[in-house]
Amino acid sequence: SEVRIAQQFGIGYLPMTVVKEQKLLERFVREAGLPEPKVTWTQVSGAAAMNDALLTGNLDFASAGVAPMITMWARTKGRLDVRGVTSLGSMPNYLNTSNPAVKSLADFGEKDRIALPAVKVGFQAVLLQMAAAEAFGKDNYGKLDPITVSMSHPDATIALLGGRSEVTAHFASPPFQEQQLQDPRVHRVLSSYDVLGGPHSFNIVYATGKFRDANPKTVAAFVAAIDAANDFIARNPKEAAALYIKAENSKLEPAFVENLVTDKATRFTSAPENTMKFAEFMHQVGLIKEKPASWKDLFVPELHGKAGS
Amino acid sequence: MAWRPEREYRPAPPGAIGDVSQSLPWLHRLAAREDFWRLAVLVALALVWEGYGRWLDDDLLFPTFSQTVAALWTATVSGVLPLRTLASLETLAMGYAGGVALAAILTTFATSTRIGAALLTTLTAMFNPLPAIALLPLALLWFGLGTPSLVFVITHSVLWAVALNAHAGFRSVGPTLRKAGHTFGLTGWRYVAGILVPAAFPSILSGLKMGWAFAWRTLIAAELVFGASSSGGGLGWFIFEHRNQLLIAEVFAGLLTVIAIGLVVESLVFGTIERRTLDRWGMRR
Amino acid sequence: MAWRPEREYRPAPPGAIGDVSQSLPWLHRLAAREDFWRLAVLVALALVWEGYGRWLDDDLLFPTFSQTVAALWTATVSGVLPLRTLASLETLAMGYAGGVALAAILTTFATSTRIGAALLTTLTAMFNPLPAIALLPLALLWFGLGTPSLVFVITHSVLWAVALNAHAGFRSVGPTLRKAGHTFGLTGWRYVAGILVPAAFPSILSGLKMGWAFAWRTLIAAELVFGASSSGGGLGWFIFEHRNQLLIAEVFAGLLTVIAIGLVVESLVFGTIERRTLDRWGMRR
Amino acid sequence: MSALPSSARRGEPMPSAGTASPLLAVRDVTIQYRTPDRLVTAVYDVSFDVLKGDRFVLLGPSGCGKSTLLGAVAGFLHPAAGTITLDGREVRDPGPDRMVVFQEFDQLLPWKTVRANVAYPMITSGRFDRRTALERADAFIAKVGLSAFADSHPHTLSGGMKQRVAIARALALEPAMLLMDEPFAALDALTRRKMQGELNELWEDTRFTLLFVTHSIEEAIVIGNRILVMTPHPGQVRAELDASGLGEADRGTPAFAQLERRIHGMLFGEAHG
Amino acid sequence: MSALPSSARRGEPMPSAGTASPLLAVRDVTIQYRTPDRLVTAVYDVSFDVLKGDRFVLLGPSGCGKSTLLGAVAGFLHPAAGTITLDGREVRDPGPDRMVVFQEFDQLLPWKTVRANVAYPMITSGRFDRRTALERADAFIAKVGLSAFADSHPHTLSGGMKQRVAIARALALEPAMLLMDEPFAALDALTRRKMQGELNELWEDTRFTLLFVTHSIEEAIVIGNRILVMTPHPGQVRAELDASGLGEADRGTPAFAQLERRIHGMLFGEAHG
Ligand SMILES: Nc1ncnc2c1ncn2[C@@H]1O[C@H](COP(=O)(O)OP(=O)(O)OP(=O)(O)O)[C@@H](O)[C@H]1O
Ligand SMILES: Nc1ncnc2c1ncn2[C@@H]1O[C@H](COP(=O)(O)OP(=O)(O)OP(=O)(O)O)[C@@H](O)[C@H]1O
Ligand SMILES: [Mg+2]
Ligand SMILES: [Mg+2]
Repeated sequence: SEVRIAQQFGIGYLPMTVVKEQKLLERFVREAGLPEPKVTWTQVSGAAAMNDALLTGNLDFASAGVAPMITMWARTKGRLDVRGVTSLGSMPNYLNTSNPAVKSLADFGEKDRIALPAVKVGFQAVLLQMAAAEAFGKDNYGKLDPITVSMSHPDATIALLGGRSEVTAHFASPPFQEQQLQDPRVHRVLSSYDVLGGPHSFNIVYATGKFRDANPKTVAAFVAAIDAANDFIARNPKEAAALYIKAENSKLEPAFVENLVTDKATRFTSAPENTMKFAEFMHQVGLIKEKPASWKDLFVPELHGKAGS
Repeated sequence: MAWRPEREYRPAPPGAIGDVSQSLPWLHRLAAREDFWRLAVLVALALVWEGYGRWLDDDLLFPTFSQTVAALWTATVSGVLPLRTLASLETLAMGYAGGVALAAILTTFATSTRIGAALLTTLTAMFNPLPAIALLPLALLWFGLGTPSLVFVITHSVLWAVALNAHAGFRSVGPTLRKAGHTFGLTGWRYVAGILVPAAFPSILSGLKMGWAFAWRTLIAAELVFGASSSGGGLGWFIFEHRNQLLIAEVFAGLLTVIAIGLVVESLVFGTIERRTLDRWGMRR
Repeated sequence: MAWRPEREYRPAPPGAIGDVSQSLPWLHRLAAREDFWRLAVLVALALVWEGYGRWLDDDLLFPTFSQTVAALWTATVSGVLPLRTLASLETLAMGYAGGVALAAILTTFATSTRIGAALLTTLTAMFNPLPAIALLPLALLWFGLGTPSLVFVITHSVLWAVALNAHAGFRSVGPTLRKAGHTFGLTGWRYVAGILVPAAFPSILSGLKMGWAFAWRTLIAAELVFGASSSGGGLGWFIFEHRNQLLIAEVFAGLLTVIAIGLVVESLVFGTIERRTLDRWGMRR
Repeated sequence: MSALPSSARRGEPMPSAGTASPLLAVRDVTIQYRTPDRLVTAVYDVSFDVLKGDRFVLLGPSGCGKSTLLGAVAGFLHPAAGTITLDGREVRDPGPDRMVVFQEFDQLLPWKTVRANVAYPMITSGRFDRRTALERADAFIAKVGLSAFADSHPHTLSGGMKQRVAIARALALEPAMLLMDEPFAALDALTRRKMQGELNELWEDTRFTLLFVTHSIEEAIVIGNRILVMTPHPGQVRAELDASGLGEADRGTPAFAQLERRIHGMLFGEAHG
Repeated sequence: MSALPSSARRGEPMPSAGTASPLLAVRDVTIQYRTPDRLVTAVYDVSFDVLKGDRFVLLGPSGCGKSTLLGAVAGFLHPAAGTITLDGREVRDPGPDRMVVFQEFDQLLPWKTVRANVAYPMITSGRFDRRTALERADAFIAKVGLSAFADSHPHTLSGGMKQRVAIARALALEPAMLLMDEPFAALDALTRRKMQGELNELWEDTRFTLLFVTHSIEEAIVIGNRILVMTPHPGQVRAELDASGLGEADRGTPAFAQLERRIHGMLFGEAHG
């Protein structure tokens, strides 16, 4: 049998990279008493393509940010029944700016431009709206939307660091946010952890109900593999960083990557954190029609034993 | 050879032959009309779409024609789609105009000098295969975020097709017509406008048609890549936004709008121009 | 009118006139060569690039030509770029072949029946402006993730340009040549291959050239959307990867590869074909 | 059509029957064009016979339907009424047994050399194998005096040379009939005369059967042995005349001038007979 | 070029000077073409004068440089040596004072009606205002007998009709000189004769100055009052002959035939004088 998995770019997918490089899924499937599967790994460049691939049956495990995964859950509920299989850990996303006058959200002016991968709908856009709701009141969650612009992380980083464009801020993700902060002209306005009051899951692996029902042991093995990978990362951050650099053919400094991995805000865990806050907010602003009763609605039973939220 | 008699005949008078030229019944005339067949093709395609959609039964992946039309209706009535379409058309018009203007300059240059011709063919071979994202850094640098950059990319996509076709058209203008123009005392711009442009019009028009198709393609793709600000945003953004929310019927409604506008422009704008010019001048290939 | 004398002359014998047809000096002959000017344009462009890049002095945004060439060299020597290029070229070739084959079928159909013509023009007007992402769900549904889907999207991008041009070319084949072909007893496929295709070759070739440019454009854009299996990935993925790592010189090296291949194909492949066919046959427009 | 035998021939049997059985028999043929919204009658109720070895000329004013009639014999068009039979078989489609030489210079395949142009229909028709075809091609190219240009492409030839190639191509195939639609009309006067002479020499040489369209009375007399005079649109037969005694050499003789005047009268409505 | 006065004219003063001062003076003109890698001499050391009201014919075999010479007079080409002056001013560029009628049918602007085609150069040259131009256009269209087609586009006209429009267009502008490069060569023989007659009638009517290129001896005699006979490539002057006494009506007369034979001899190398 074949298991088809897709991941995206970035340090946030490190657990999957470890699973891939160390062939952990193969091992746990074997240990569950099934014949060793052929695992096919694919890299996909965005959530939209990821979802299409999952919906057309070209993928078994898809991975994307929390927001797209919740959208997917809401839209397929009662039919394809997509659910999260595991979190890929919690990482903060920073809102960085090159405008020295900006110390908080309230300081953004007409002339500022905040870059996001996708205005209004993406993970960072939802984060920014949640932050705006906190800063300006529940109903003013959209206050900053008019000054947001869509841009991919690398493009936004170039724009911000180049200093020649109107982009003065960027709601980034690792490792771009750290790369930006190496430039003295750039400083952090807020971290997503501040917005959610603590760590929150960043990327989620998800699968359809049909696959889960047909392959319960594979799903369990996948969770176990991620757990084992997280364990490895926690114990051998240096090797994990080296593994990442090799797998991604990255030109980043090993020390820089290691710092990302060992950052105390970063937690590589399979347990979903603060996902319900996302779901509630997305429901509140109308991005999804239905609200999950609890985080357990969003995830497979295999995870329900963990300390999720 | 055996001898053969000569013969003379008294031909039937015109009246005796019946109508030398008779009207055909309406069914024949209908079948001879291009529009009729185009409409038939459109209807057939809609039916195939509906059928396949129903058979698939997966509105997350491929909504049916009727679902799409329903979504189109809702989005139109709510005013969102018209607004977005208008925004796109505005950008498109600017980029298209820019591309055509630049193409005019480049082609004039290419037509009048050797190095100009080399410049045009080389630039076209170089830049035509480049996707819009390749221009992103320069666009951002020169024009900043939003519409101006979009206009730049559309200009780029239109420019080469139009310039290439116009250049080919100019080159194919016969020496007789050229000389005739010169004899009239026309030189420089008056010569280009008075002789070359109308004489190369079939080629120019086909370049314009192709440029139009690219402009759309590029716009939709570029709106995703280039900082669409949330305040504005065109059709491309409409599509992307709904795609992100997995509202696929709306996505298809957006695409259907693109198609509909394409068909309208093709048959109304370009079709009318063709009828008014090429057909009347006997220059249709 | 006043009376004028008749006159007879004794013309100079051929030898007395000197060389009736003389060779020109090499500088003149060089200046008359297209390649010379193309090369000059290329060198000039490289210089402008280098100069602007140095003046900007921002290798994150716009690396200089020399930086790009250095990155190109490293990536080539390491074997990554050639591998990726090969992968892309393979996909491209398949998609291109598919597009051309489909175009051949569609055009044959359009040339032989009324409804076929309506089908071709309508489909072209509809699908030509559609960006590749619009086809993504269908491509995934029918062909799955990876190369087959890429091939499908490239096929789509090539198809319309080639079909449109070929159809226009077929329509422009004169009635005399058509009748001549029929007189030879040619019908069906032998007629198309023996008469129509060579007669419409200028148009077909320009369609093929345009299709080639689109295929590249689409491939680069589509590789980003469709992703890559861990083993492979083409030039588009190479560009995307390095962009993600903010290695902009490598990104430009990738784009330069695209341009270089475009130029090579344009001047070597298509140029040779043109010289061997159109020029020799006196059919160059 | 009311056949009215001229005074000279009154009381004779069916004239079209002749004595030999005809190679081409056109019987009561009416031809119509279907435009997008009209039906136009171009040729009305025309009958004639062409015997083997005839140089049969269709003569008439511009637009009278000569090309239409020739096109029907070639098989490009189908009569709305009447029948056209060649050697007893009804003509349905174009085919290499009725090679056509057109007025236009673009009837050669520009992508083939002169030799290949001449050989091509011999090969595609399957009548000759490749080698024989090329040999015959060379022979016929020599006959029209173009051996030096056998390897040239058509675009390097002058108009007259192109027409010669087209004639060589048609003759080389040994068609049952050679159809020519104003083949010399686009040539200048000097070349035209020369080509008329050459055609006659070729006929002396190979004795093909020819159906020749022209609107020049002089050309009709120089080339034809039978002349079918047609009325203006819609084309009907005005007369079928004998010109077998007159050729190039007779230009300017009283007999030539008389026939010329007689046909002129028929075409332009003066008294005849 | 060694000028060898023929026996009849021996010992006379500079023959090209004539008695009136020439409208067009071509002096020792040599013209070369520059191809990508060669320099080809097309016309060598040619001199002649055209007086006002002349119907001056350039006659010579194909490829001898007639069109090249006419092109130089029109201003499309520049002599490598020698001078061309019109009314004393050197010819540098094409201009509406030397209207050209070409052999090709595509010299009309297909995107303009017949009337607009005739009026266009009058307007662009700034010689007439719009209204006058249109009035003159109608008048000249009437002169060439095409009033019924004034609102048609060129593609609906036959070749002969197109040439008539081109002539009307050229004449309407009242050019100092009318240049015609084998304007009737692409027409069939009947139409060609008719057009020759019409051109002569127009000349009787308006007395323009004409420079006419042909390779038909007969046409040269019918049209011209002076005939410049040229040698084969590279083109030089063989003779400048007087044909002022001969016109259409003289076709077939002994004088006509004699001149025809004389020119024929010059062109095809038989003994002369
Ligand atoms: N394709 C067509 N569609 C409609 N009518 C046509 C078509 N071709 C010819 N006709 C009509 O048929 C008539 C005969 O045309 P045809 O070309 O046979 O004349 P022709 O005698 O060959 O003239 P010409 O000497 O000018 O070649 C014309 O009057 C024309 O109106
Ligand atoms: N564009 C050109 N490039 C090079 N050589 C040329 C060009 N045009 C003409 N020639 C040469 O100049 C010579 C004269 O050509 P030109 O066209 O003036 O002859 P012509 O007398 O008008 O012939 P025709 O009667 O066939 O029109 C020819 O022998 C030809 O080789
Ligand atoms: Mg005809
Ligand atoms: Mg000439």
